[in-house]
Amino acid sequence: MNNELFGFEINVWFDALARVGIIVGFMTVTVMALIYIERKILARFQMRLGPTRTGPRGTLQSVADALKLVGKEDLRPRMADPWTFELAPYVVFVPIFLGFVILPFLLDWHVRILELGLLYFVAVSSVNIVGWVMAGWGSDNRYAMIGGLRAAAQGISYELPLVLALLAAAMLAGSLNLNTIVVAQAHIPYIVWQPLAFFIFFVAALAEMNRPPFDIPVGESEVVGGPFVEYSGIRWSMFFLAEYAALFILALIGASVFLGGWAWPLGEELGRWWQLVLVSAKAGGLIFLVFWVRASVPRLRIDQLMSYSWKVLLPLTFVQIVVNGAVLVYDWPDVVLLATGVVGLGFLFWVTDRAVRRPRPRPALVAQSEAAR
Amino acid sequence: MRGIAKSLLTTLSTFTRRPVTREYPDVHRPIPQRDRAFPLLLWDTEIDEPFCTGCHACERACPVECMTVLMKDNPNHTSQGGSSSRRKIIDKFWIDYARCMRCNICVEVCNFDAIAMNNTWQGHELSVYDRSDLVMDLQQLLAQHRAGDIKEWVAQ
Amino acid sequence: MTTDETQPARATGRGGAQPASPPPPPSFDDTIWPVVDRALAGVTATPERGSLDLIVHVPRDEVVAALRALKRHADLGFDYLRSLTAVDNEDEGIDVVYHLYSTAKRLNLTVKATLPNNDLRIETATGVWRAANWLERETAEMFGVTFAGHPDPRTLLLPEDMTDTFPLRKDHPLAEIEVLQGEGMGYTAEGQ
Amino acid sequence: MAMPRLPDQEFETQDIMINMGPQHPSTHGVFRMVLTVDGEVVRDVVPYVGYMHRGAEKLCETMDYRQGIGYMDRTEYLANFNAELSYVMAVEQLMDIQVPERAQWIRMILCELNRISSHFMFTGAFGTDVGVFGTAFTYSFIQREIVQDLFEEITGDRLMYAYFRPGGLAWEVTDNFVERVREVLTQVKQGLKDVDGLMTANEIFIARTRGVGTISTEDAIDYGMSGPALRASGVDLDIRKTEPYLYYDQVDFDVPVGEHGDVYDRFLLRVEEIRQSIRIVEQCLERLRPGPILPERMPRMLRTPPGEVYIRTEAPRGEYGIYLVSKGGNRPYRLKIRSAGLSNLQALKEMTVGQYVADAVVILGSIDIVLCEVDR
Amino acid sequence: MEPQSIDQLYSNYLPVLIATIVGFVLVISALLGSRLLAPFSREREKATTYECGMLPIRRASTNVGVRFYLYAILFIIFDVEAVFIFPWALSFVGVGAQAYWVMVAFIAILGAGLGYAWKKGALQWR
Repeated sequence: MNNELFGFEINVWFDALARVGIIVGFMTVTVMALIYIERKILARFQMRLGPTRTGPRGTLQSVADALKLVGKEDLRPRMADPWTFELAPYVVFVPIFLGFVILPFLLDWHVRILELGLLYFVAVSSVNIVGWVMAGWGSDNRYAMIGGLRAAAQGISYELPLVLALLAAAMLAGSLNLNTIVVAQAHIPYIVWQPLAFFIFFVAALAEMNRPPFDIPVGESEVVGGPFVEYSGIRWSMFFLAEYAALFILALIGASVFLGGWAWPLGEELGRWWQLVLVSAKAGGLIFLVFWVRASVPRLRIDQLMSYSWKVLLPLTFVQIVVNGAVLVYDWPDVVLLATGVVGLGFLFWVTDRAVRRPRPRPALVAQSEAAR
Repeated sequence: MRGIAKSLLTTLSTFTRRPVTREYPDVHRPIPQRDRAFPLLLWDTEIDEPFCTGCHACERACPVECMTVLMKDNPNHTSQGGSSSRRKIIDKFWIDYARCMRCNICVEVCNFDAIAMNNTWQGHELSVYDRSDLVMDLQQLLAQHRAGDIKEWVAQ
Repeated sequence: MTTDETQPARATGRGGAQPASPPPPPSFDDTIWPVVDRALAGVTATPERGSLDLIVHVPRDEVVAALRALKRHADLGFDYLRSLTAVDNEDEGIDVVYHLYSTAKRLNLTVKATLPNNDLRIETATGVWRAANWLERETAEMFGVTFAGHPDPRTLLLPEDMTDTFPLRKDHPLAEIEVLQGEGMGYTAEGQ
Repeated sequence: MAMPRLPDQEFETQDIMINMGPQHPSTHGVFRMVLTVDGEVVRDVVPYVGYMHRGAEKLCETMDYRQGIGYMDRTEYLANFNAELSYVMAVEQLMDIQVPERAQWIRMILCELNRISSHFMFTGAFGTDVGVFGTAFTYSFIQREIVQDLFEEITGDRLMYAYFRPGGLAWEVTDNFVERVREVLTQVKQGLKDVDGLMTANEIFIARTRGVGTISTEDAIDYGMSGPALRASGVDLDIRKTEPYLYYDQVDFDVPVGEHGDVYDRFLLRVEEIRQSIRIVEQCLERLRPGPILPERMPRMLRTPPGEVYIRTEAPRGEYGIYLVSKGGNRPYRLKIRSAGLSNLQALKEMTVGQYVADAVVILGSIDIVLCEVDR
Repeated sequence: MEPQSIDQLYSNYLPVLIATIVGFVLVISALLGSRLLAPFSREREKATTYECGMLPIRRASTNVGVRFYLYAILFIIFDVEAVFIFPWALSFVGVGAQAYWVMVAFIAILGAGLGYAWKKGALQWR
């Protein structure tokens, strides 16, 4: 049994190994690039320059950081639980890394397109919550403990909207195979038919990645880094690596499932390079959005975050799934999807506004030209 | 959501603005002329000796006691055949820049206008590895004005 | 009753807006003293003309009663404790000084109680204003005044074990300044 | 098989003590509070201050009046002009010095600009507290920097100005002072728009701040709070209005007062105060006339007659009071600094207990403490 | 979906196995690299827990009041539900309207459960 890689027939083991090897290199470079890009973009949002010192325009900053982290002392607190503390980086990193296996980079380049790709992704990626809890509990640190518990609560709560929002899109394609989903959007991406699901996916993805405004587990101003407050050096960088790898994976999944991956808008008969451009533009746009949101919004509080997931997002995903089912079963026109999506999104925004602007009026500032004497 | 949208637009508008960062070692901040860095002694170029007579006025007025002043008889005084009208002159002068709080009082109490805080020299780039390196002696305190590196600005 | 009593004194602070008024006559009719006097019935209070505010001297045993009366009095209503501190008058004992303010009537008043050096005890004012809590803790640690009945008599600014010396007393010396120059720098070795 | 018997307490949850500070990113200096936390809810909070205590009062008692000015800067390093003002006003009051009109107007301009820069420091740090990654901070600091640059041009120092003197000012302002101030004001207005747009209407920001850390009017007064923290609770106590000093009675400005006493009100109030300060400065600029900046006859050595005075001014954080006791001579016999931060901080427990851990940080930020001022 | 041969499955999921191994190897090699390059000290002070500069008072791992266990229970319920929905979502079009309404009923029951939990205050984070 043989497989084909770049036109060469090779053994399936070597094929798999080679592809995973390419992914390793790709991931490392991407993560470093993402860190650099994030710093630059955030800096521009804040009218700063960002890294400028290392290499031309600071491009080697990530390399320098990585070298520094490798050279840093790797400390383990005396009171920490050795096994959980030492194993947590693996449990955080490996599941994220596994997510790379199913990514549909291009039409004909991917590690493997699994028939149950989306399910596989969902199953694998949620494991890393365990790693966060392990890191939090194992450190024997109160901040880490609180951060780990928060990570667990947040992770499980946003897992459901994320999964169901992806499922809503997969229903339309009738497949969990990511390539099939991309091909199904050859002309119109699902973001058009499923704006609500896309929004929910985006929000839930932010929460899964512990990105602002959902960076509660790692909230710098409260729990000082959360679960990995006790980690240093290379062990800490594993969390960082996982975080940015997750950012990339989720952006690519979002780009594939809702934005049409390498296909839309020019159809699928494209050269490899055009596909590359399209897929990077879409994933890059999502990543930029993540950075943009990071620069603009404050952090939610844990109870608000949980309420938002359970009381707002989750019921709406159910509604979306039911509507999708009805449309598919009774062959209603697709416009119904768009309409319900827009209505649902409007409802979601309205609920959010209502929840925030509670009945109480906006505090009026009593201006007095002459203070009562 | 409207508020979040407003936030996003605000950040987007600043995204397009020019960064305010100055790349420090390459680009220096323009220092206002009045910037009082650290106290320095002035050099009387006409007679070629310091203005300071070592009268201890600044030493007494210094709130943080960062100065040490010692005076001596001026060998250049007219009575000794020299050209100076100063009977006494500064012998030793130390200022601990690490302790100086830049309050300008020494300048205000000086009767001879011998000390100034308006230099444009190294005043804000004084990083050293040893705190005792920040203790300046007479030669170091005089060197800047002697070399003409100080832009004059006298308060009042 | 308005802020009239502060007017003549404040004018000088306003710098040139009005000529400085001559020192006020030793009568207290134009101040809030009559009202304060009535409020402090039963307390031996001595008024004094302060620079801005009226100062009332109260015996230390009656201080809290007086403060409470001042807070409760309808025409005064000193519900706001601006500041609470002490002054070490060396041989004459330690004054505990309360600066009061009335948010409703916009009045100021200074209340003073003198404690003899051999018995630095005074009743706590935390029952009157909760604001007194930390201020009394600070005064206690800085001057060694004991506020009887204070709910939380720990040190505030000073280390917890620093209870034997009282920094703001006049007999407490300043620390020596560490010298990195002059003789310390080898002046003598250089020779003169 | 019988279940193994567990001790009764085995499943009892315990409150954990979280120690925040002195080295914590959001305690605004070296402040320490120990939170007793049940899950995520704060059950008790014990604040510890004093890490920055340097004995400024004692130091000032050992040095003459002019030397003390520099120490005032260091007690309140975000509102130095306000701190200096209280101090020099106390000395002027005791010595009965009349300050020339021009000096007073300049003092007012500088104090209000200082209020602007201080409130910008608040918006920046507070933005970080609620979790805006750095954006609020840089927005605010850019504005603060602009004001700071102006101060440096005038006084010669970026932070520790030591510019006010009993009787007036140390030296005349720069020639282009008026134009520069106007320029700074235009920039600040733009910056305020940014900060406002970033935070004020943001739903997440509102969700995090509204109804959090509420303190009632009575409690706020009872705790001796002052400044914006007090006014947010609905007390219109602003010393600039109630006991005008400088020429505050000659300019037109509003005192914003909150209604709910929560964190959101405190934030809005400070933003509004920036606007009012801009208004005051604009009026001051119009009334600034050439003239002397020190009285004609100033003694070379400042000596006060015996007496005592309690001067209070409205600093950005609240009432900055100087209680100055003189027994004659050239140095204060007793100098007490009434710090707004210390009194405001007392109410922390009242505001925090029953809130979430994340709120504790926001509440602390909303008080806007300066630890150097609290500890002196 | 046509049934896959075992060989195909094997070929498809082999990279998953390899990626797992490679992932672990990556972390291990990074840790080894740091072991070689980074300094190590035996200083005990360094190994104290970070408590903002104060010495930790007690062990942190006490019985913390975890307030979200109700969420965790709900999560398990709903996650199982999601697992049920997955195969349904892919095949109900072929089965027809009946399958659709069955699943609507299923979701409705769960929705009612969520509503009940909401009303009972299980969604309150205290």
